[in-house]
Amino acid sequence: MDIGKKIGLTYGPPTRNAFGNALKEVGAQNQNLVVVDGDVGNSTRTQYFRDEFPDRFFNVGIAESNLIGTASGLWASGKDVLAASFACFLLCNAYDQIRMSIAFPQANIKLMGSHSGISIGEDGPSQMAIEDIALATALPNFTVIVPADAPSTKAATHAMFDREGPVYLRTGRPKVPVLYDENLDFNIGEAIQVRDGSDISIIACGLMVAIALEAAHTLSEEGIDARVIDMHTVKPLDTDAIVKAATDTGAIVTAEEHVLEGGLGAGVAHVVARHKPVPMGFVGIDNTYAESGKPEELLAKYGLMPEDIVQKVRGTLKKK
Amino acid sequence: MDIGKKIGLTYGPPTRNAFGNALKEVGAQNQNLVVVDGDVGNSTRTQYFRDEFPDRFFNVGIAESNLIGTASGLWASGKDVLAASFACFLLCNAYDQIRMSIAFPQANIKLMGSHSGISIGEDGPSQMAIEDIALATALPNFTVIVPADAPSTKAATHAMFDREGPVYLRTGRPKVPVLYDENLDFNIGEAIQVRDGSDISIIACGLMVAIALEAAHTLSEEGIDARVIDMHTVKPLDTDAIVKAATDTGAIVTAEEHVLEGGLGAGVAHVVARHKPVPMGFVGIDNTYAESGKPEELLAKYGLMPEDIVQKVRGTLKKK
Amino acid sequence: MIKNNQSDQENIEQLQKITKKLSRQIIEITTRAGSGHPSSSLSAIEIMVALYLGGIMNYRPDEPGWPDRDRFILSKGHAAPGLYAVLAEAGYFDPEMLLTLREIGSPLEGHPNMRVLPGVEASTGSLGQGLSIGLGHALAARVDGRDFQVYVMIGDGETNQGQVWEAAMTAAKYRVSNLTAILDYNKFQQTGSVNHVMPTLEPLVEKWMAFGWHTTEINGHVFDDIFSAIRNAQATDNRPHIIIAHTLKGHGLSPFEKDDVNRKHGKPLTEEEKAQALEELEAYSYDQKITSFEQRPNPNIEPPERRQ
Amino acid sequence: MIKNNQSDQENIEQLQKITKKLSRQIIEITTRAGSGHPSSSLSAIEIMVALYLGGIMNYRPDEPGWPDRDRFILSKGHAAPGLYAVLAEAGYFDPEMLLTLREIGSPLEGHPNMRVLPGVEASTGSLGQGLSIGLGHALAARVDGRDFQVYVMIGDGETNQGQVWEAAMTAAKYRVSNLTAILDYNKFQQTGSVNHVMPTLEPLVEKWMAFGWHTTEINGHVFDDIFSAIRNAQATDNRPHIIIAHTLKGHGLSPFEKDDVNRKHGKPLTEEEKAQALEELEAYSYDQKITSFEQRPNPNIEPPERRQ
Ligand SMILES: Cc1ncc(C[n+]2csc(CCOP(=O)(O)OP(=O)(O)O)c2C)c(N)n1
Ligand SMILES: Cc1ncc(C[n+]2csc(CCOP(=O)(O)OP(=O)(O)O)c2C)c(N)n1
Ligand SMILES: [Mg+2]
Ligand SMILES: [Mg+2]
Repeated sequence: MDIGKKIGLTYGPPTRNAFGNALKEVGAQNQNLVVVDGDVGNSTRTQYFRDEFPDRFFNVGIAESNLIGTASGLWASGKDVLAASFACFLLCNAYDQIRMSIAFPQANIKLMGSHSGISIGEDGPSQMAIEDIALATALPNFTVIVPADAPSTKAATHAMFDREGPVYLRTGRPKVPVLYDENLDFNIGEAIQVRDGSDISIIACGLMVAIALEAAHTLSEEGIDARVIDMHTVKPLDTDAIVKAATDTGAIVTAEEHVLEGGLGAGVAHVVARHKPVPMGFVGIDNTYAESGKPEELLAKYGLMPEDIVQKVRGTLKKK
Repeated sequence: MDIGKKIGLTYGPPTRNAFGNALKEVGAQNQNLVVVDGDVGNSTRTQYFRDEFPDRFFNVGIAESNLIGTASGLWASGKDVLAASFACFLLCNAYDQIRMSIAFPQANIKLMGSHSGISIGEDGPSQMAIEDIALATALPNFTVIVPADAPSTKAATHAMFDREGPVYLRTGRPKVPVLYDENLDFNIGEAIQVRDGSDISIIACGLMVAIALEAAHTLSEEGIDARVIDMHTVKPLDTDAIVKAATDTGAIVTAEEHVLEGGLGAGVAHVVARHKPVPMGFVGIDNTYAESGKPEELLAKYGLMPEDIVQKVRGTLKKK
Repeated sequence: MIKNNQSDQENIEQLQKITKKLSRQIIEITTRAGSGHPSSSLSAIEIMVALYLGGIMNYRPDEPGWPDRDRFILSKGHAAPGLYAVLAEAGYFDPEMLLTLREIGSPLEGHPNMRVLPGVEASTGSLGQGLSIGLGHALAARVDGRDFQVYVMIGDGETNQGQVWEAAMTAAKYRVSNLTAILDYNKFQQTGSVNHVMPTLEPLVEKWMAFGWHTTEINGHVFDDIFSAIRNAQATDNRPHIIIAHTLKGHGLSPFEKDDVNRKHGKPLTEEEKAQALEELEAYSYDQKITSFEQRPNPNIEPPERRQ
Repeated sequence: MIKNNQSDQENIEQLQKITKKLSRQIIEITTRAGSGHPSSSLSAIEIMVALYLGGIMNYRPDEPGWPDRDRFILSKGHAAPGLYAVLAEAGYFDPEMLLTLREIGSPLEGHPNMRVLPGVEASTGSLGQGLSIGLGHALAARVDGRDFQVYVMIGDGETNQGQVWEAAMTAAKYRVSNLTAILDYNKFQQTGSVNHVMPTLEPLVEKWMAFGWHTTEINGHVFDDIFSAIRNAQATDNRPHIIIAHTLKGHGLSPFEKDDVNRKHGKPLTEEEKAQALEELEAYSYDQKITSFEQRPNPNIEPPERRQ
């Protein structure tokens, strides 16, 4: 991908790799941690943990329902638990199990879904999670984190294990631009303003933060001064940051690698409507599945590139 | 329940019964219709169809994933198909199957989920669907209908079979107030204004429409003139009705028997933020599971009674 | 390990008495609540009584989270009234509380909720999930070097769910010998008999054997059978064990018969039916050979086009 | 009904030639695309060739929706390159299109999409779903009084998924004799061999028999075996039939070997590896007895704590 290169961003490892490495660190610190895999550990990078701590690693086969149930039993008997798979299979194929045996009992289980969004590319729609944020945020008691780059994924991984209760961490397949340095200040529920601006705020998560930064750069050339906010925690949302953005800039555009329904945009609209109504625009996948293709081609075809944000910003500003 | 009685509403059959009867009618007209059950036909009322057309009825056992897969194969070989279960098991236990073999191929399959919401009462959270609207609306290509009473459920059942493509119909367990007469004018995607008003609009679906009507009555006694809109189609939303409500009344409260995330309120907030920002309030289940109890007790404890809407209206009006 | 071996005659008579008492409670409290699943509770009652009150399980009602306790998971969560009656009798809470079944604010919810009721090991009610949860507990024992036992009760209809077979295959992979499943083979699901809804549940023993489990088939209402099956289960090494317990949905009480081919499911008895059921229960003698072995479904029936 | 019986020697040699051609295509187009699952396609290639090009299936490439056509569902959707090569050879589309595999705008997506590519009977890629879909087709034939056949190809790893067993039990209930499953028993899943990941897949034949299916076990690379298994499947009445086909992941070509205990999965070959593979393929003789029967996983291995 070339996203962010023209504004000087360099590429780091995929967020799933950053997760995998951090998981290994957590595993070294916390002897009580066990990891459950649905036979995709080489893809989700839980394999890094397995290679170090095989006795605390369980591969229950290609069976996501069973993955969650097993995780729940391990937790109920006192273990700290991480369960992982592709985001689409984890959330979609085991949702009832997550509901009943993680969210409802408020189990201290961490879930990691890799291969989120359409930027996975060539494998196509069956392997793309484009509805997982809606599914995860609809679960009472859940925390949902969508980090933007490798350093913040590392920080998020450590932070989620410090937090009591169920957490869903969403990572991606491809290499992505680096936004933060290794010792960033990352707190669950606290958005990070990655660029200040006064005309409009772009609130994004995951890969879309880098894309929003590039959009903001283009906009600045037109004299539009856009604030960019990394809303890495999609649940609970940072209400203060949203209200401040609405107040300071009077207009908001959200951007996410997810369908428009039930995602970051819907959540932000909720907060805005309740506290500070301002015009909004939404960048996301509009009621369609994607297809196979190169990540960047897909992002372009399905309306998730910097230009799409730029256009949405222009349209939204007209309503200000 | 007593909801609506003081404003003169009488009680009709549960919406699942109205569905079951209408399904039988459709089955008599359309010899090509087959019904697939997950061993709960006596609860979902697909049994009415089974008793008349046993050759076109298949009970695949307590296996919701298999239910959806079987439905998809029947469709792909040319049958018109209805598949039903409890809303929570249908959406949560077979979501990946719905995604892959209904939504993605845009299959002409109709899904009916009964026992939605917390008004099912004593069976408790495991049998309550409180996230199914978020799940269904997040599916590209899906139409989602949440009818309010028996006559509109009958109309919705007929209407969904006239519509090409996947539809999710959400019904409930208890007897509910009757709002419409038998020959109401019901069109998918067209909201019904059940009460006019100029101070604020209450946009609701399902059982919450009757509850909103009672709230509007109470508000009228305080001199607040509330419009009530039955947004029976939650996807696609009736954008015109929402924008008109925002324009005419300058404030909106939504009400649904669902978590706040990804439901009717989130969808309406989306539309409002895009087209006509006004202050909004949201009545729904706030990041919690319910429990066992009598339907009305639960509605009260979890904030879904007329008083809750009244309060939310008062608060929202202050921001106007 | 079985705590102590109470299979002598005196103890068994005592357990039969307790069973009658708890059966009465199940019928009473569901009729009182106006909803619930008494018939599904009654088919499993002797088994739960044996586990909790017959000296099989190790547990501490005053320390429900005791790490070395044996675990019991009611995967067929709708049999909650039976579990509650047993937990009360075991000392987890005051039996008076049984009267609050399904009332708002009560921890005795329609289906077991582990967050509100001590003694409940898993929140169930969506069928198919308990065996995976039991596997998780069993693996935790291995990781932590503990030797507690895990018992999971599943329904016959529940085994329609694929997750049961996922868990079965994986438990055999991990050779968790501390995991015992008990299948309440009462021959009825929700909309009809297993013979109607899923006759191909048979051959049942062969299925579990092919999934790598040790199996024992018993009459689930006979304490001697239950005790020897549990002893069997714990004698076998390196494999999970399933006890297939032939039972009667509604315990053979006539008010639970619905029509020729069905039993009441998820319906409490009316006051009249209750009186009748309690009378039959009173007269009920364990010398009558209660069994439903002979009702074994026939997987070789004609294609069920006309049935369902 | 098999359209015509082409098991004579001349035809088989012809099919072997076609198989080599399509195998080359599979290797070429995945390497070209830079991603995809050649090894998973190659293990299943003779079976798909036999079905589509060996005269077993009835279909009309110019009328893909012909109601009486036989259906083939690739439940292990990641073997799409194999399916595409076969569909092109069968006349559904120009083989030139194979070069667009995984390109944006191409109907040859990474996993089969029934909406964009005629001939694809189900959109797959999430494992476990195809057998239920096949059951739906088979029931539709019954309702409509048609007599087409339904074939579903599933992976060995895929049978970890419970939905496979849900469908298996239900298909046996409905005694759909027009449903044939074919299990591509290539002994490898994603992260390792079946022997490592899920050794308790064995005993496999016993599992399917216990679920009410007729079974035939064959060498999935030998056309004679495939033809006689299909004949077998269609001769048996009143039951679904599964053909358990022992195969080699990557067809025994050395570049697909990863390490001692694993095969490449979901990785195309590099240009160098490709050259090597094509060379081996060229020299490959069907007289060599290709089989992996002897690799049958051992369910009785020690508890796999230290493995995974
Ligand atoms: C996933 C799921 N689907 C459907 C139901 C509805 N349901 C509740 S009990 C029941 C029948 C259970 O039959 P069985 O396992 O034989 O239990 P029994 O009552 O006979 O002991 C069904 C279908 C459910 N609870 N969970
Ligand atoms: C529900 C689901 N979980 C996980 C995956 C990821 N995945 C793709 S292929 C594969 C391995 C499949 O193994 P097997 O069925 O043996 O097929 P083979 O490639 O060996 O033919 C996995 C786990 C998936 N596609 N679907
Ligand atoms: Mg039963
Ligand atoms: Mg394989």
